Parts: sequence; C-alpha cells; structure tokens
Amino acid sequence: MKLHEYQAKELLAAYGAPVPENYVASSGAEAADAARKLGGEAVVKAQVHAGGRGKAGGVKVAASPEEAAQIAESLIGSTLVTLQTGPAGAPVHKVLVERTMEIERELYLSVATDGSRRRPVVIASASGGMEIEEVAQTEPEKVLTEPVDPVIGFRAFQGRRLAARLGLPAAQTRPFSALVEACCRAYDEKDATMIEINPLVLTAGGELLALDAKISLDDDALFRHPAEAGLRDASQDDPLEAQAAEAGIAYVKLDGDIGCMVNGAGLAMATMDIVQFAGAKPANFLDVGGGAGEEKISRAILLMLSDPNVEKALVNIFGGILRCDVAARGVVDAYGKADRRPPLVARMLGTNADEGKEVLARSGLNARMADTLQEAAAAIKE
Amino acid sequence: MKLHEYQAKELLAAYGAPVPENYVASSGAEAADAARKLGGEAVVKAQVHAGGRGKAGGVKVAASPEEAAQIAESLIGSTLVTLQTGPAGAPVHKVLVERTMEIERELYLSVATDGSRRRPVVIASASGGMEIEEVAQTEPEKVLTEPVDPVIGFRAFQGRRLAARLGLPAAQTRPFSALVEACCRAYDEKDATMIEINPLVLTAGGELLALDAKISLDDDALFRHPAEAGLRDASQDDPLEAQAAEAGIAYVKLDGDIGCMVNGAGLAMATMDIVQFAGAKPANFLDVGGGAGEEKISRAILLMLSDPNVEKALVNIFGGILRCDVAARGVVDAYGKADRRPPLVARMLGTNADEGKEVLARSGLNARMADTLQEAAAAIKE
Amino acid sequence: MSILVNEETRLLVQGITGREGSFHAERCMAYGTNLVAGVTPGKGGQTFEGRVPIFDSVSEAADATGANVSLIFVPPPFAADAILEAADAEIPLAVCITEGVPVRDAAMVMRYLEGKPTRLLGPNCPGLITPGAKAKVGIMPGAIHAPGKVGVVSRSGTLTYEAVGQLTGLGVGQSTCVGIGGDPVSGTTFVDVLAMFNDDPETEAIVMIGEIGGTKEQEAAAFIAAHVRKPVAALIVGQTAPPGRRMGHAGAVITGKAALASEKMRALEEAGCRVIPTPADIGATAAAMLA
Amino acid sequence: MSILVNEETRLLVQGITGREGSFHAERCMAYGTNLVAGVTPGKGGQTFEGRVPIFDSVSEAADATGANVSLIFVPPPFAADAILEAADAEIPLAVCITEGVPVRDAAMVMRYLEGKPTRLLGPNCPGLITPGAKAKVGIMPGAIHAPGKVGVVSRSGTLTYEAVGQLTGLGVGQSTCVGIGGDPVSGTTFVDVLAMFNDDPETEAIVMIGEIGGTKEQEAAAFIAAHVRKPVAALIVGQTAPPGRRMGHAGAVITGKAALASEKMRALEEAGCRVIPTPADIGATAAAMLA
Repeated sequence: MKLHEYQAKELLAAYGAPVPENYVASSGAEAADAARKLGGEAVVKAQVHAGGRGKAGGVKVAASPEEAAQIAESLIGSTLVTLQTGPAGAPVHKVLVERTMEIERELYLSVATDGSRRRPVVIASASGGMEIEEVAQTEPEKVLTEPVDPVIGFRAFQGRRLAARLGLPAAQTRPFSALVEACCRAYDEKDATMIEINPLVLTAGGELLALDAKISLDDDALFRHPAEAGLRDASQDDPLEAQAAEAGIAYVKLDGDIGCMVNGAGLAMATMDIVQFAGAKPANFLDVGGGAGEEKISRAILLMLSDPNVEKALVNIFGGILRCDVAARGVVDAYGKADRRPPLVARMLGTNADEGKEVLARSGLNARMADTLQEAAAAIKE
Repeated sequence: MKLHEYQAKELLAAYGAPVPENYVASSGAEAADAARKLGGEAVVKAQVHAGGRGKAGGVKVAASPEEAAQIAESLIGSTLVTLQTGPAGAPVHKVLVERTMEIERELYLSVATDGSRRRPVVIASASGGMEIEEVAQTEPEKVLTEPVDPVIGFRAFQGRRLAARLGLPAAQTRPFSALVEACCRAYDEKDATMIEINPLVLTAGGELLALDAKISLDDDALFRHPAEAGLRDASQDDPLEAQAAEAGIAYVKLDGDIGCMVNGAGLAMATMDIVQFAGAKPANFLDVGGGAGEEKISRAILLMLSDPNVEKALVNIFGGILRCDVAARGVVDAYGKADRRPPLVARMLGTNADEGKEVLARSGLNARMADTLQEAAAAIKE
Repeated sequence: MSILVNEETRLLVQGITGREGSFHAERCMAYGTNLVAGVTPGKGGQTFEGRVPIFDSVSEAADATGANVSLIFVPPPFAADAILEAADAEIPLAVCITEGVPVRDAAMVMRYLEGKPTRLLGPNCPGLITPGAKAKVGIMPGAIHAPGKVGVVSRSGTLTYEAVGQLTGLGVGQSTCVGIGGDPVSGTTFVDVLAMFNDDPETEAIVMIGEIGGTKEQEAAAFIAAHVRKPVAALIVGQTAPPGRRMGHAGAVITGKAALASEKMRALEEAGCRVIPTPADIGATAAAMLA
Repeated sequence: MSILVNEETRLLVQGITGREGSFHAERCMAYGTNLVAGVTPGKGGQTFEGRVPIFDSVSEAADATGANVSLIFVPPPFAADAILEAADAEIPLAVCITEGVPVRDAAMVMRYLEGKPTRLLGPNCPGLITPGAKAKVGIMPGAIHAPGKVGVVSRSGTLTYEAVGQLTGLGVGQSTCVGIGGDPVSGTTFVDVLAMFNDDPETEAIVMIGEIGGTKEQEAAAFIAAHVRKPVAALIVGQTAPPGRRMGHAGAVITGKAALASEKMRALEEAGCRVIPTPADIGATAAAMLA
C-alpha cells in the first residue's frame, strides 16, 4: 500500500526524521493560508502516488499566498501524468504546501528489502535527485548500501560509515545517522516495503531535511497497523485493479484483447507469454490466487469481461487446491451474468479436470477446450 | 537498583500485566482512604526492598478503613526485619493498600538472566508462594524454564507450552502467555536484571493477577532510563554502602575488625579469604575498582575507617591500570584526614610498586609492608 | 533417489484441524506419506482421521512421534511463530505453505534460523514431493507426478504442476519436485536445491522454473556455472510482461537490470543451461536433454 | 606456544584517542605488540604516537592494515556498537575491556555473534597476553609475566595478576594468560579457553581462577572431566564471603547451590583438578603440578 508524500512525512517526523515545515491543503484558500504561515513563499506539490511529479508540472514554487492558491486550484481536481503513473495518470485531491529553502547538496536515501540478502538494506548516494537508477547502472560505486540486521536493526557505526562515504561534513554525521536509524525503525515497526527520501537535502544552513518522501507498506502486514491501513487512497489505483484487490484477485490491465484468467502468478505469466508468442495480445494479467471458490472465479471472469477491449477469453486452470469443476462452475456462472459473451478457450488440468471439462461442455457455452499450452495458444489465435 | 512493590506493579501494569487494584499510602489517613475506595477491606503491605515481609509482619489484612489506618500507622516509620533484609532491617516509609481476593491457585513466575545460557530465562512453577528455592532444590522438575531469545523475545508458542505444563485451565492460556510476554518486554525494554511475581495468583473468579512483584534494574543501564533512575530509594540501602556506591566503590559491611581495601573484586575476595584463613575477621569487602585515582583511594580508606569496628587495616593493591604510587598517596592522604589511625598492613605489587612502597615509607605512617599474601595475613594476625 | 523427503519422512502438520490443514493432511496421507502427528494448540489428545495423534505443541509432537518434517498451514499472522516453534523443536525441515506472511516476519525468521539446524521451505510455496518414495509434503496434485530422475525446482505453484504435467506426459519421471515459493524473502533458495540435486546420485537432470523480478535466478546461474555437473534446463516466465507501475527507485536500484527476463535468460545460458524457449516446451526440452 | 594472540597478532585499538585507550595502546606497543591501527570516529587520518594510523571505522582500518585483533576501550553506552562494528569487519578476535556494559547489550551482542566468525573476550576483562610472543592485548602489567608452559584463565582482573605474579616468582612461565571477565553475560568462557589450552601443544598445564556465583566453574569442571588431558590447578575465591543481601529468588533458582564456593571446589576436585587451597598457594600448587 502506497502512502502520499504528506502521510509519509508525517510518519517519518513521528520517528524523529527532520522534514521541512509543511501543511496539507485541499483548496486554494487552504493553500494560501499555508503559504502565509510559511512567510508567503512556498512550494506547492500535487499529492499523487507516483514520482516524477516535478517534470510533469506537479511541483511549483509560489512567490505569494495568492500564487499558492492559484497553483493549488489548478492542480486539485486535475489528473497528473508522470513517468511513473502510466498514461492514465493519477487524480490530484490534495496538495502539500511546504517551505522553500536554499539547497546546498542533494542526496538519495532509501530503505527496501533485498530478497537476496533476506533483509532490509539502506541505499544511499551522494548523487541525489531523479536519476538514481541511471547512477546505479552506470556508476554503481556511487550507490552505497548498508544491510540492516532484521533483529538488531541499523547500528550507529553503519550510520557513521555511510556519512563518511557520502562525504557529509563532520557536524552532519550524528544527525544523518539518527535520520537513517529513524527510517529503519519506521520501516521495521510499520512493516514498510520501501521508504525513499529523494532528495535528502543539506540546506545552506547546514540542516539535513527529507525534501520528498515515499513510503509503501506491506499489504500483508496491515492487520497489525489499523491506523496506517486507514491511510489508503483508493482513488490513486486503477478502479478495476482496486476492485480486484479487494476480492483478493491480482489483476493488471494491459492493452491487448485476449482476456486471461489463470490460477497462480507463475502460470498466469506463462499464459501471457504463450499468448504473445502466438502473436496475440493479452488484455490483462489475472491471477485468481490459491484456494479460490466458485464465487471468486465468477467475480474474476466478470472483472475480466468488464474490460470492453476483451474480444476472446482464455481460462487456464491447473487444479491443485482449486478443483477444476469448481472453476468451471464459476466460469459458467459468470458467463450467465455477463452482458456479453466473447468466445472462450479453456484449458483444465490437475484435480478434477475431467469433471471441469464436463461442466463446461454441458453448459452450452461457446467454449473451445485445449489440452496443452500450444493448443490453447493456437486456439486463441484463430 | 531495586524497585518497591508499588513501583514494580505500576511498571508491569504499564506493559499490560494484570495487577490487583491498589493505592500507595504514606500515612494512616491515606491508607484509610485507599481502603474505602477498595470497599473497606484491604491488604496493607509495607514497602521495603526485600521479600519475606509476610512472615515478618509487614503484610496485614484490614477489615475496615479504620483498621487499615491503624496498620499503616504502625508500619510507617518502623523498621522491618525479614529473612532477606539482614539484621539491620529496612525502614518503612510507604505502604501499599490493595484489594483482597479469593485465591484459587498460587504460581511462581520470574524472569532473570542466565549467564550460562547468555540470555534471559522465564522461570515458572505451579508451586507458588515462598518456598520456590526449596522446590528448585528438592523437586527441580517442578520448576519450568523457557529461555528468551535476546533478539526475538519470548514467543507465543512458549507461553502456550508453559501454560500447558503448569496445568492452567485452557481459558487462561492466552492471558498467561500475554502476561509472560509483558514481563519479558518490560525486562528487555527497561534493562531489568530480575522480575519476580510471587505469587502469581489465579483467583476464584478465574483471573490471573500479579499479587506481589519485585523488580531489579541494571545499574549499568540506568543512563538510558532516566525516569526509572529517579525511582531509587536510597533509604533502603546501608548508608555506608550507598555512599560507596555513589563514589563507584563496591563496599559490603561485615562484622569483623580488619578493614580491607583492595583493587579488583576477585583480589578483594581472595584477600578476605586469606584474612579469615589466618584466623582474623574482615570488617568489610571493599573493591575500589579499576582505574581509581588518588582521591578515590582516599575516599575508600576514609569509608573503611568510618566503621568504628575497624581495628587494623589491610591495603592490598596489584597495580595495573592503577599505579601503586597513586594508591599509596591516596592512603597517606586519607590517614592524614582520618580522626583515628589504626595500624596498617600494606601490600603493593605491579605497576610502580617500588614507588608506592617508598611513598608509604616516607609518610611516617605506622605501615607494615608485606610482599606476599602469606606475609600480609601473618602481619594482620599479629 | 531424492532430496529432503523420502521413505524416512515422518510428517507432522501444524494447523491440522484447520480447513486447509485437514484437507491437505488427508491428501498427503492418501498419497502415501507417513503422517505421524498433527499440532493444534488446545486440541492435544484428539486424533486426526481416527488414527493420527494431535498435540498441543510441536515439541510434544516431535518427542512423542519422532516427526522430522513439519508442514505448516497456520494463518499468516501466526506463521512466523509456527516456524519458530518447529525450529525450537529442532525439526530438520519446516515447509510453510501459508500465503501472505509479512515480509518482516520472514526476514526475522530467516535471521533467527541462521546457524540453527532447521531448514525452511517457503513461505507461500506449494511444498515438495518425492514420487518414488510416495512422500508428498505439500498441496500439489499428487496424481500428475511419476517417479524418475529429473529434479524440478520452481518459484511458482501451479506453473510447477504445468512443468511436472508436461514431464510426466512425455514419460519423464521426477526424483523430487520442490516449490521454493515466490515471496521476496524465503527460506530455501534455488541455489540450496540445486546443490542438493547436484549431490543426489539419483537425480540425473534438473528443470528449473524462474520468473522475472529479483536476482535469485542470477545467483542460481552463478552456482550452476561453478558447481553443477548435471544438465539443467531453465525456463523464465514473464518474458512478455510489461513493466509494472511502481513508486520510487529503491527496488530497481537493488536489482538493477537483473530483474528482467532477458537478463536472467542470458545469465542461465552463459552458465551452460538449456534455456526453455516457451512455457509449452518444458517437457520436450527436458526429454531432449535426457536423450 | 600460545592461544589466540601470538607473533601474527596485528592489533587494532577501538577508542585509541581516549584516556584509557591511548594509555594502554602505548603500553601494549611498549611490550612489543604489533599495534597496526587505531579507530576513533572523526579522527581518521591522524596518527597515534606519530606512527600508528588512525581510522574513522573498523572496516577501513581492517582493510588498510590487516588488523586481526581489536582491543576495545569505548565507554559503556557505545561498547555494544563497537563490538558489532568489529564483527561487521570480521575481526577474528574482539577484546572488550569496558566495564559497566549493560547486561542486555552483552546478551544481544552474544546472540548476534552466534555463527559469526568473531570471538569476543569480555566485556569487563583485563584482556590476554602471550609473553613468549611479546603480544599483550589488555591492561595487565606486562612486566610480571614470563614465557613458559602454563596457561592461565581467570574470571578476575587483579587476581589474575596475583596468580601470574606467584607463578613468575617461582620461575613458572606462562603460555598465554586470559582474563575472561566477571560480567554475568560474556563472550569467551572457561570452557572455550580450556579447550584451546588443551589443543595447544606448548601449554603443558593450566591454572584456572574462579569465583563464587554463577555456574561457569561447574561447566568448566564438566569439560575438564570429559576432555582435558593436561593437569589443571583451580582456585575458587570467595570461600569465606557471607551471602549477600538480595531480593527475590530468581537468581538462586537458576544457579541453585552451584554458586557456592564449596560446590564449585567439589565439582573441580571430582573432575580431577588440583584444588588450590588458598589464594596464597597458586604458584606453589602450579609448580608442584609441573614437577
């Protein structure tokens, strides 16, 4: 689950990480008030779940409260398209109004879990700003990492080492170390999957400040963080994907015309690969997950069909926990409810495969059966 | 550092451990008020840093607020002598007034650090009450232990296992597990060296309650617990020992007449052993610690001499960090300031031993030098 | 003729009275696995299917039955505790099926297990099966497997069944099939399983099924290049997946380009693997490799 | 002809610019120890005594100088971090002199070090010395030592010097003298050191100095009975100490009677040790044992 910048900064500040003075505004008037509190001049930042806002016009400096109001009004209610939002963009409902400052240096700092090391790592670079991925590719030695022991946490000596390697002035060693420790504690205690401060700035006054902040939380751990679970802004997600997520279905909309419904993420990816290798284009990735029942299958199919681009459907079920006859009944149920019934190719293997095929055969649906992945691909291409 | 029962219960309650409703009282009137809030009947418990209060008359049941006042008045200002206080006893300044209850079972529960396992252990027994040490000696199988991993803490499965082995009713498994977890968290977060709940009672109403609670905190960790450091009640300590502790000197008063001053706990114990094997009796254990300066040595000698029983003094210094000449100057300084000057046997070895002996020789003190432990013992016996 | 589970396997199921736990415990038993105990706190003393004793704790169960593999079906909030309980009882192999275990819990558990005698498989994995020993410790459909000499290791669940289905369909049996699970932090890795297959005298070839994301396949490739003397056929799925929407750069900085299917396939090819061109070719590639 | 420190020792001092750190670093060097580096954060680039380079971090120091032993003099609140930093740099031996380290920190550090390549000696210990190799890594007065064949291991500081003084006074030299420290939770134990002396071809006899409290001496006795083939003389001090005032029963329940001097002496005697009757007899007992 992604947090907005203003939520992320509030959370980090609660852990003692320094952030610039800021106020959230939902209207031009609120933005003007905020700018006034900040002394007139302020930065106005669109709150969306994506980076790349600056280049997309989502971050602007206002010289006066009036200008802040103007910028806020132009942003709020608009849809911001950045490199990270995709072409659909993300709706802006709030802006963050923040004090301006003279920036001496921009650094990059993040915490994320490294599957290979099986623990969080702190990633830092003296090359802050937007291009960190490029730095990582072209000058990997400029990207510093410190693994964080999952049980004893980030240690002071690591903070000192990192500060020295970043070339921070001696006076900033302790504040920097404390800031990284705060991020690591927040990461641990809130079950984050990513905390990113980019840029982390050293101001002309010698102050370290988190100028931007992104936080993603582990959806699987929200059960122990009810307060944070309440921070979800569903408006930032694709509506179909949000609906799917609520039903426990992994769904990603794509731009093809072959609707796919599969059980298991790996098999779903394999199915997409097969469709594309056959020269067709998947309309979506859809993993109905383990242990789905008839109703969930039905919902998944209806979800898939609600995309108007879908012209054919491919159901690929390898029965394990999920029995093929259950899956088949779900498909039949959904086709009964749907307002349109694109031709269907179905492949069923594993637990109760024969029963599943039988259910489909007797349903009267226009369903073509396939036994192998090749056959399924060929059938979908026809 | 030891806490009073009322402090311990407040701390445990803050961690979610269930304790009976109670009020601290410093006077009869306060005790009567407290009893009134509890419905009239109450237990009045003397607050001293020692167990064994019940047998010593420090815990009494009052049938009415008036009786509670009476008991409180008789206890407050008195000195309670229990098996754990030693003959000098401990002064009572406060009483705890607590609700009475019908007790179904008494259990024993504690957390302490086991040096062999290098981690805290939870100790529990279905045989609660006073005689746990005897149980441990005679029926060790009745004393259950669960080691607590220092980094991941006490786990729910351990709580379930312990509850089952204690024969607790199924309904108490979760509350018991939560109580032990609370104790372990308190132990960890507050740097305790001992938490003991004895007895932990199961009431007739099926409630688990910490009926008594003892907590000792790690003196070495008080720097990170300023709030708890303020809970110290120096009146409970021997005044000389308290003075010594403040100066960083380990001093334990004994009942002999040979004052001993040694650097290092092991050598101090060895010195006491030697004195006793020679047929004399040490007046104290005194370890001036590592890295003492002249002033600290002088304070240690004055402390030793402030015990009127001291008739001879034995100084045994093996110079390492501490230089013998520094030690000697400290001794000379103290003898200069003291109002009485018992005969002195001094042994100096290691760093600057010759210089140390020279300082003593030139001081004009009645100091007999010894080279070996045997010589020192023989000299002290003369 | 197998790794990790075999005729000596004495299976314990943690969460045996739950819906999934009881269903799959029964299936494992039906396949032939020696199910010796179940654990559900508070239900100690009962029996499962009239003959398998249920205990309150893993240590009791292990003491009483000599269980040496634990299959874990407890809900996500309690999965970490269940794994730690298995480790505390020194069960050599814990297989955690549970999906949705918080990443932090997995990282904590894995750190705790360092230097301990317990191996974890999963979480969020289908388990493992040795068809020749009739030992099924997981949720895979038993009937699609056949005894043989190909070791299968996969990050995926149903895609593993697909792979096995293709193999069995072409008459290619399996020594052991291991699903290592798809979570970002998990216990047993490709490298661990490859090392065991490499040392297993009855495994003659290996099929490895990877996915886009992370760097686990590259680590496998490096290990294969350095140590594996048996033929390996490898598939990477997600070759045609579009880049997902994401926030921030941290993930990309950790894995770099390694997360891409093309990079993984290149690494495996350079390590001497036969790269399986499409998911439809798993069986055929393996059969050709054995021929 | 020694254990743990020898001619190959390349010493690093953490906290080298502090009062105690600089004093003892100089003494170690004067004794002949090969002091290769110091660490004090923020003072990297300076030198100690005009020739020993100072670094900001242990990893830098280890990389630059090949230091393989670290002697730690940082104040108690920072001691745990200093040990972890040495472990992070994979220094094989960390010797923590610091007195007053919170017990929780020591327990955390020791749990962390499980399975790691770093051995900790201390905290709250005098360090160790191998007179024959002119390697002094600690705060003991170097001059009282003499090269020889008796290994000394002790929980105490100055009492160790007393023991060594008696030995040297009687012409009995030492292979290595190790002070394991007196804190309730510490790194290297009697058993660890006894095992190393037992395997050291140049150690012919062992002197062990114990104290009342805890059960470490009983563990040593059990190890001696089972494994040690060399003569061991053992002293327990505190034989005449009165029971201290205490609160509660937990400590007594953990150690039982084992904390008593009499129990420790009985255990050591039963394990085949020569029990040294009084602290004045350390040298004589050792000399008799060698004769």
